[in-house]
Amino acid sequence: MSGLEDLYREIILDHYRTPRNRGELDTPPATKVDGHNPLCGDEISVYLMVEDAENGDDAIVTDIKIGGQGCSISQSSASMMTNAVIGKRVGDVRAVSRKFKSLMGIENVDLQAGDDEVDLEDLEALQGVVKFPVRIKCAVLGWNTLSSALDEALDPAE
Amino acid sequence: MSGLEDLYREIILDHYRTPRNRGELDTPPATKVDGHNPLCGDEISVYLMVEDAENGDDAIVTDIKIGGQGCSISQSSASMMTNAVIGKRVGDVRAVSRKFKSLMGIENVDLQAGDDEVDLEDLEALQGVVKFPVRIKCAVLGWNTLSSALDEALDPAE
Amino acid sequence: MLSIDAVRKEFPLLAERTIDDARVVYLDSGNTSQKPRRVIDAMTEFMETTYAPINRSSYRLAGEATDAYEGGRKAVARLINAPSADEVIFTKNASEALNLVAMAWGRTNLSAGDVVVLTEMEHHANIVPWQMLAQERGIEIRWIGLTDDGQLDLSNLDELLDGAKVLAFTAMSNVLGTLPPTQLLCSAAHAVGALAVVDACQYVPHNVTDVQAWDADLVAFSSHKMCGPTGIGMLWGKMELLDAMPPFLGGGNMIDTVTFEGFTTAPVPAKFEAGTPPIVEAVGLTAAVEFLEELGMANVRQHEMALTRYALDTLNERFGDDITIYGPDNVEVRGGVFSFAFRDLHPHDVSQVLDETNVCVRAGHHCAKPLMKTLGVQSTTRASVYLYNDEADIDALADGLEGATDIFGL
Amino acid sequence: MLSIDAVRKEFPLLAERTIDDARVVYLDSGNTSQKPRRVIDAMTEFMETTYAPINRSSYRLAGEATDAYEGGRKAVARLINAPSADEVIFTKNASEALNLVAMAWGRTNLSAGDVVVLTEMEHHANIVPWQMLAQERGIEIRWIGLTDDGQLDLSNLDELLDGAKVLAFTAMSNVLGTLPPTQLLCSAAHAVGALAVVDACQYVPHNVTDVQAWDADLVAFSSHKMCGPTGIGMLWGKMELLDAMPPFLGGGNMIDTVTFEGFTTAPVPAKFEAGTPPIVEAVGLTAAVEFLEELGMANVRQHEMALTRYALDTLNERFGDDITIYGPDNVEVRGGVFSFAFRDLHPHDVSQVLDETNVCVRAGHHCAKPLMKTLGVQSTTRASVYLYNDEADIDALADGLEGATDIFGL
Ligand SMILES: Cc1ncc(COP(=O)(O)O)c(C=O)c1O
Ligand SMILES: Cc1ncc(COP(=O)(O)O)c(C=O)c1O
Repeated sequence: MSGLEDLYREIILDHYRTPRNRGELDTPPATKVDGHNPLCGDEISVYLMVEDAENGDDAIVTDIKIGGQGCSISQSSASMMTNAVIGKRVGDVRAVSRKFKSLMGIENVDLQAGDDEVDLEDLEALQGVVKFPVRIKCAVLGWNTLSSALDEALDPAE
Repeated sequence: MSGLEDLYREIILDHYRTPRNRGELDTPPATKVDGHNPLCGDEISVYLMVEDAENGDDAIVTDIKIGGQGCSISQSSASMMTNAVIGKRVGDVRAVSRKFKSLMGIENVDLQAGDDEVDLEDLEALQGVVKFPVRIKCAVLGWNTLSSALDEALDPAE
Repeated sequence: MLSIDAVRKEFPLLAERTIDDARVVYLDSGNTSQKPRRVIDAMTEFMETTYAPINRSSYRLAGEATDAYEGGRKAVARLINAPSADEVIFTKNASEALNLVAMAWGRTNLSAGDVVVLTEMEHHANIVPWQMLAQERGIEIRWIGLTDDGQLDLSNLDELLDGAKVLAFTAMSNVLGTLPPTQLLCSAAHAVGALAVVDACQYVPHNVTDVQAWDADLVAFSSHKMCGPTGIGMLWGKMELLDAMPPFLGGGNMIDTVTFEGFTTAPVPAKFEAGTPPIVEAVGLTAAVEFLEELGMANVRQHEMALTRYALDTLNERFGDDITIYGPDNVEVRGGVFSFAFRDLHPHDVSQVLDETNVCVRAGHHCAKPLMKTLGVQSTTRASVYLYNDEADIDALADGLEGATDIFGL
Repeated sequence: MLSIDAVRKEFPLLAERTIDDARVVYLDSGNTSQKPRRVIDAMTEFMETTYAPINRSSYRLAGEATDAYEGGRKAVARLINAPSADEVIFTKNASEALNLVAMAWGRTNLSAGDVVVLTEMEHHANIVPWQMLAQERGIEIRWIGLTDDGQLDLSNLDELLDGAKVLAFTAMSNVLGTLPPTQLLCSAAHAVGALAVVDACQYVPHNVTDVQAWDADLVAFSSHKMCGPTGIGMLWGKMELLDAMPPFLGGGNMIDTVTFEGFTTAPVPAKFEAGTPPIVEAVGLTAAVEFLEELGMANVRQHEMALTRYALDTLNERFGDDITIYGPDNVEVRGGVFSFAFRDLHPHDVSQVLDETNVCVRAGHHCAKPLMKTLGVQSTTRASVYLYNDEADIDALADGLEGATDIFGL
């Protein structure tokens, strides 16, 4: 069962069984964006609090919560994502997002100078997903939803 | 060159070189219908005179003329057709048409009692065409146009 | 009855492919079917010896190719008991066939306020084209609901059909396996003057099909689900309807003539086949139909009924309350498609664990999201059988499920 | 340069098929091309070992199949120098691609009185979809005429383009062989704010293609004319355009979500790929692209230019006034497609006589009836060459013509 163990690392199952930062935030002040995976129907809600949004990349992600349902991969990826972004600069969050998507083998990720040094921490555990094209969409679901949430939080007029 | 000789029998080439009943008839009293082969663009005009049209199958084809351009098969088939129908009862013309189309391997021809005995005469020479699906359309072009002309001549109101 | 050992030997992927040194247990035929040797060989041989354009050129090779292509139409007509091969139109898949119906027939015959009746268990292919038409011209869509055991709830059929112009429904659900009463639905549609459109994608591959006995108007299905190649689907229709419909796609082959001013259309079926058609695919499809005819569709159905009974019993006995299988329990009214919920596990994870022992099933909404809503779930795990599956495959599925909780420890 | 002996060995039909104990002289590649061994083998092997649904199921076999299918998109993007593989949409043939443009882009962006400019040498596939749109919503179609030697007459281009919303033209005529100045036409279209749509069916198989250098907006072409399988065609388009276009066919795979109330669409390219796509065909197409890349498209073009020169010279020298070859004489601006009139013989009869020595050519209007009108003929005989043809094939054509009058004695 080597393939499976490679996919379902203990740390992933841990985040799946005990998801971090599950819940809701009041909107406003938080931003809420829903995402879903068209292939399987999984749904996720990202609640995002950004401080000093007008500072753009220098604004700070002060809180994030996750709602919705999904498989072990989408749920654990979202859970780890919350840990990886809370308290970070928006610019740094975007760098983590790029690095993670490129780990997932997503093409057309515009890696930028400095992205190399980003430490993915727990998220590295998800690299076994790359072998399963359909599951990659699960792993990045939370991240794509977070991207939209960031765009909306920084430019609410849009 | 056996296949080719089988297709281009001398009688066919003769009708091609010296087509019978080429020309036009005044309309009215004659009926004129144009036909064409969508595959190659060939065009044919059938001018048809029917006497006592109100008699239906018992009306008589008194004259027929052919206009338009085409290949040796469509031209010779139309030329032979004119010989085969002039002076005949409409009912008998339709029988020849059915018999000929079934010789050409056309499906969905509703052969009727008595069609078996129809003598195709010169038209038998066209049976080599059956081996060339695309040329079958050439061979029946004149006949399909004649069918429309008969329908129109017998029921001009339509 | 079918001898599955013999049948499976004809499918190279099932007989020879291994992953981790074990054979593939293919339980995803509701999605697409495997291809028997003779279908592969027919395509290969045709490309090696006979490939040429069809309907356009007059040399002998082109004649051979044209005959081979048209042979596909005749084979399909035979399989579904169509009155004439000319009523069989080749499309790229069943979805194109259903779009053709909604667009060519629908745009001509439907206008704002007109009613199209669908069922809650339709595949997206029989929903979205009608919703596109609804967007474009404001037709109304009504839905036939389901009973608790996943059959169509026909108690208010008269009401739903009242004033309807179209009834479009699946002859077998790709999620529940349910086999609705096709003949009854066609005649109910006709009773109110509505068109009866049948999505027979899941039906034709598994049953004896008789479009005349159904008295259906238009029937769509796909080659790739019935042992044939990808890249070719079919629309059968009553000639007088097809004749009266405007074309769908424009281009070569579908025209009678083209001038700078406009065009006129060729007779059916050419009218609906613009451009170079799936030539090699029609040849493979012919071989697939011949394969099915030799096995006998009645035998296929019988085999699958027995296997369906075995699957339902095995899964329910081994997992009891841990498994919920959707759809009817009576194998007379269902085919071999098993959608289920298993413990608290997400279908993606179930499918992933099953994959570890090479058991291939689909997890997701199966292109039937409205039905998921009706069932009150986001997705299901779905195993689906075909003529090459046997009880050992069902046992492999059950064994795989047995191991699933160990990993997640839920 | 290409070694034709070696190349031809890769094509089973050309190397091995005989009719009346003689090889086939295939001069109908403008219609459809023969398939090399490796394309046939790639399809066979895929069906034997890796066939599975794509994009839907999550087991490993389905992952392999999905990768193989998406590999086709990457190969095509490479071949035409597209910025992104996601801009390559798989259709059933080039005709569907052009219909998609006329319907999805056209219905959204064109209304009564809007002008679409075509050329008089378009294939029906790039005429009829626009005429359908003209019927539906009264757009105006204008035509770029031809010079005496069969090139586009661009003297009044500004006038024709004045107020135009679309310029849709072929990159190589399938009748005359003419290669219009694609880059110039795209920039002329853009100068007036019109969309530049290129029918590259005859271009991509025979030339180095660079859609970015052209600065085209949407480009359609077909697999079956470039050594690939039937059942698959391509539309490439600039992402921002594709993104803004509504879907064309509705169904599975092209949706983001579906509810009882309506649907939303998936991102490009899925948005335009409803239903089960041509999976096996994409695998064969990948092999075809790899084959072309190994030969080198510049070499293919060079070979065909030399062969075109040889053909024009041979036919003109041997038949003088008895033959009229349409299209330019300069091989810099034409490809290897030779439409001609021969003595007083009807093209069907010419083709039939040539078939006697296995020389395969097409006779007819070549799906370009308006062009026939411009040329003042009803039909032509057309010989067309590809990377597997050589001078001996041209000689066989000329020898066959030599015998033609004997039979008819005209
Ligand atoms: C110039 C041109 N455009 C379009 C087409 C249509 O391509 P397809 O038949 O693959 O749809 C063809 C080929 O027939 C062609 O030569
Ligand atoms: C019931 C049903 N309808 C329609 C379709 C669509 O068929 P295709 O993917 O061949 O277009 C499918 C299969 O996916 C199906 O199961």
